[in-house]
Amino acid sequence: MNPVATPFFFYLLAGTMIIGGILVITRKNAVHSALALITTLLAQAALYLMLYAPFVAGVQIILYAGGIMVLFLFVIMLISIERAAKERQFNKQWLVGIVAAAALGGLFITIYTTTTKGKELFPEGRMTYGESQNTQQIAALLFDRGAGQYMFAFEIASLLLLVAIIGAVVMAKKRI
Amino acid sequence: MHELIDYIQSYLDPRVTTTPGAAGNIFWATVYILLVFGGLSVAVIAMNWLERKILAHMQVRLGPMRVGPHGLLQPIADAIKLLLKEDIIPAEADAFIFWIAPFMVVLAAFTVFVVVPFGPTHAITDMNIGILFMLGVSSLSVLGIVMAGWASNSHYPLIGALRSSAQMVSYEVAMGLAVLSVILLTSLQGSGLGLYGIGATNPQAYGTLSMIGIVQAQQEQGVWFIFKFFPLGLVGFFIFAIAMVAETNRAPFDLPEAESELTAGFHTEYSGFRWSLFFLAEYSAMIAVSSIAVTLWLGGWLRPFPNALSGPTWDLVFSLIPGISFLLLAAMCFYNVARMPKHPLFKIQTMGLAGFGAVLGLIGLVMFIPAVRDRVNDVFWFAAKVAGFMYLYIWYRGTFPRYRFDQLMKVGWKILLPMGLALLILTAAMGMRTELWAQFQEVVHGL
Amino acid sequence: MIAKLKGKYGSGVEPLTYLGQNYMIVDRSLIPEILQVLHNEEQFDYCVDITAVHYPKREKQFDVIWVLYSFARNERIRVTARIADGESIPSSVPIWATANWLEREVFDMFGIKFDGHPDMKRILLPDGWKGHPLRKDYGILQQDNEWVQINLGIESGQ
Amino acid sequence: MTDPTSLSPPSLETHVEAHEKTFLDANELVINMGPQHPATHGVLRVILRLDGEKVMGLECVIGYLHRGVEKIAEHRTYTMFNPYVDRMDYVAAVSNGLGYCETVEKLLNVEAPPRAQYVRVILTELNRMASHQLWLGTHALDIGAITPLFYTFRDREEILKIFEKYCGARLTTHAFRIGGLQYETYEGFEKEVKAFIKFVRPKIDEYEELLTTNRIWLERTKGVGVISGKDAIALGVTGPVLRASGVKWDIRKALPYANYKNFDFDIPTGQNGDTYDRYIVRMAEFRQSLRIIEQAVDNIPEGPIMAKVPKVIKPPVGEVYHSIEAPKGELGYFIVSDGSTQPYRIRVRPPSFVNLQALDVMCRGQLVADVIAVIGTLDIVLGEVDR
Repeated sequence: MNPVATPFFFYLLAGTMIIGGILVITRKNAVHSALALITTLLAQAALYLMLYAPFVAGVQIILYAGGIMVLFLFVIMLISIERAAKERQFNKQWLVGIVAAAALGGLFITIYTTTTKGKELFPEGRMTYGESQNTQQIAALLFDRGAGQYMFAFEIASLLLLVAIIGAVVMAKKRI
Repeated sequence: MHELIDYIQSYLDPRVTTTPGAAGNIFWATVYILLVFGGLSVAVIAMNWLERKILAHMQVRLGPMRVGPHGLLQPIADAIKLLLKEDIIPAEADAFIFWIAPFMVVLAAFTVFVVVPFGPTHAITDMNIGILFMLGVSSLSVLGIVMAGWASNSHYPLIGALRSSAQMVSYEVAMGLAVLSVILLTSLQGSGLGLYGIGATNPQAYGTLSMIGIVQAQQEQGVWFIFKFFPLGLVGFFIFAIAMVAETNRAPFDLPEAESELTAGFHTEYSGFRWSLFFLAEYSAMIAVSSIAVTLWLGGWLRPFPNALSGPTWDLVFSLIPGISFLLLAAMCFYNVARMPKHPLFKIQTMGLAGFGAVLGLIGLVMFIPAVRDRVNDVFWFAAKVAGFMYLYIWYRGTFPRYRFDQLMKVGWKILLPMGLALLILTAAMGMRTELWAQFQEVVHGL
Repeated sequence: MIAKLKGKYGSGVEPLTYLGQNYMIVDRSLIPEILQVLHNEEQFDYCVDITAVHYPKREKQFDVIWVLYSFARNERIRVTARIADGESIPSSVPIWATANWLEREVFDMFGIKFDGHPDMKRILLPDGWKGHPLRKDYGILQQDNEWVQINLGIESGQ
Repeated sequence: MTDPTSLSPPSLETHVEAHEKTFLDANELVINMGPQHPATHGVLRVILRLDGEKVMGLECVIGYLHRGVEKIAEHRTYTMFNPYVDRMDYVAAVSNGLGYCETVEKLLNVEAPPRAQYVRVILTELNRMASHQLWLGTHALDIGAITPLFYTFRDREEILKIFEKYCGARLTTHAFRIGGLQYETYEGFEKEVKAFIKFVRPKIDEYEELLTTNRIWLERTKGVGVISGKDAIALGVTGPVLRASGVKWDIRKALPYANYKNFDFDIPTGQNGDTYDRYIVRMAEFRQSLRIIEQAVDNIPEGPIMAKVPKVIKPPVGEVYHSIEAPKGELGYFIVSDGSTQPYRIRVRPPSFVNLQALDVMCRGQLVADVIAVIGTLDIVLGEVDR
């Protein structure tokens, strides 16, 4: 299937993401911030689709937008918003924040422009993965007997999450 | 213009085997989008009438009888009433979120249908991640519900929304496990092949997430997945069938909208058009999850008894059933026309019913035309299976009391989740049983 | 039993019978003690009702009446105490939990205060209402017009 | 024994205080249920203090339906007040009338003739069934089962038809008069009552089929709203609620009135005092009522239906308390006569009002959904709570 108006959609989605991202940190109301974040995440999922990575896009929707953000909202709603909004929300660290962000951005640009290795990370031209085989390729990459390289790392990551869950339960509940 | 005609001709060619979206055929994709969403709206309206009638007959009453013959026009009257009603936004509500929430729910419920396969070529598109897409997008509707509950700025909607989100997130887990077991089954292409091609001659026999691929896998394996590895397929189906009722907030899991506790749950403060959007979303979500169940376990568009009653003769017989069933409906209409009271006041009603019967009969007759018959057959079987689920939904509602919240959570986490995990492991073991058996014998020999 | 109580408290207790129903008129000061004794020793464990009657012409205007029942003896008895207007009476909530609402209703309707009641306020009428409707000097058409005007926004409830 | 003060309902202020204290404490929430709420069976307002979904305490705010029945009584003659009592517990109007008429008869020291007594028993027991049917339908509806409501209403209709044929009214019947009955039974009364018994027996099995062994029903009702027999007595709870807690006490047996001592019937009891037991007790009461009606309708004696009561009722000076076993519990009337044609004071001891007091104890530590179930199982009628 030939893509339609790729640059237009790319700029649309990228713009949505950036506006959403800005809204996340500027809204006073936590629920509004969360919604802006959801918009950002969905736009990002769409970008993955444009990159011929439907599986990642699907996981992005199901995990981030559908799962994690629901839990976020769940927690936010339990707190009394009217009163929380009146509280001072921001620590006066925006100066440090800007400096850190600028430094990170500078680092990325420097690497991309000065070293040859940086350019290799972002190849020119369109990637040509078969869309219809994307999921299967990821599966092979993760689990295949011969070519699978990341199975151990994958399992370790899930174990890490399990530890985090148990830790959270232990910390939150005094008596189990 | 010329191109357009080409497009139409290209799709009418019986040799077409792919869905319009996957073929990149924008014209047909658009036509299908309109058809599917138009059909969906009609289905929701029909469900509204059917639910009221069926429930009424279960409860020794008649249901709507006034607007149109046997209340056939009642849903339309309801729709007009809802559209004309004042749209109230509470003063203390968060207006923007309150305004956008119902649209979000409807959007999520409708978008799901992009990948629903009504037939091998009757789908808007065939996605490589079909089932994942469906689960992901339908899980977005919970966001809309949470937003609606929070934005109303009132206690009942808030509690309703909290319950709803907790419930949906919990049941998604069990649902996902049941779905996973089916995806495992899809990799068993043909007989004698192991899971994911392990131990198979063709190591590339992967499973698939594509909705059409899942049905095709059932076709190839010659069995609906509900009967595969009996009773494992059945257990998976039951887990999904329970979880899907919870996902759609219907009785006996209708706690978020429990009338006697939370008045109307998350949509307590909504009225008029915006409320009707929630209604629309609820019913289309019911149809959506039912069609997932049909696709994954009940062979999607495949006709029943593909093995026992096979051969071209039986194919022909089964392809006649859609037309016959419409003719039966028409006959029922005419029977009731004959039973209508012979009173001048009922004249219009009688004529209306007769007209409705005539339309049904005409549709039935059109379905006997071979060209139509072949193309409609798939859609009919799919719709019939989904309709069975819809009837179950209504039946549940007429029979069961409501679960309490902690009991609901208990069912989700302590019963369905362990069952789903066990199912997944057992399905995998069954799929690789020759491999495992060989390894086991090796170990025994070694001893 | 009645004789025992009579012997113990003398003139403070006046046992009577009418139409086969036993009741006794008890001095106000003896009320907490007698109720306690009836509950603890005579097994009157079920307080059926607490109510009052208004006699405006009498010096002690109110009869406060406890209707008690004993499951063990299958017997009902009424205890009546006479009190003047404005006089309060000890609450029997510590003896029978059920007295809570019953006493509140008596307060609501007659304005009799019960000392030691955990939550002495009106129950059937709204909190700001003036007057106690079951007193004989409260007319049948009478109402707290001011309350009605402020809270309901209408001229009169009639 | 439990401290009675801890059993009695708490005050509103405790809830308000709790509400004020709980900023950012995600758990505590004070919500208001009613007075307009589908599950409060009328205009009952309940203020709930919740910890998540768990009920920490609640207070009932009542009086929205207060009509001052007791005040009205003081300005009506004994006969004129008779129809008013029907408006208290309007789903069991016949029981209310029976209690009132019996009390005034006691005050007059007369007794209704045997034929009147039999007809009274039949109608009262029919009314008990109608009341229980209404309870079952609404209770099941509260728990989420909508179908039983329509079944019970279908069958209750048959009872109301009998009432209508007998006295012309269906709900607020005013069926009895002081001293006996106003009307002779209509032609075919016995036959219709017998036909009704035959009709309703399988219907009761049908209700039970839907609910008694339904898993969800069991989970929703077992162990919910438990009240021990001791606490129930301390709180003055009567009727099926008391019996479900294992106290075998029914005024029809303990202090027989009308001619209940002539009939053979059992007092069904439960053991656990939970919502399920209350359901079972009431279902058993259906069958006991049918037994009583069966015995009564076979043995209606011939004879007068009105005792010798003067046209103008002027009881001698005195006071009397009399109570009957209404469908909801002990319904008592305390009447003070000053010798005139109007009662000096009538006090009604309403079972719903006293039973409702136990709501707080029964709901503490339960979930919100259980509050609904418990309100339903208490079987209150707000007309009677507020009078």
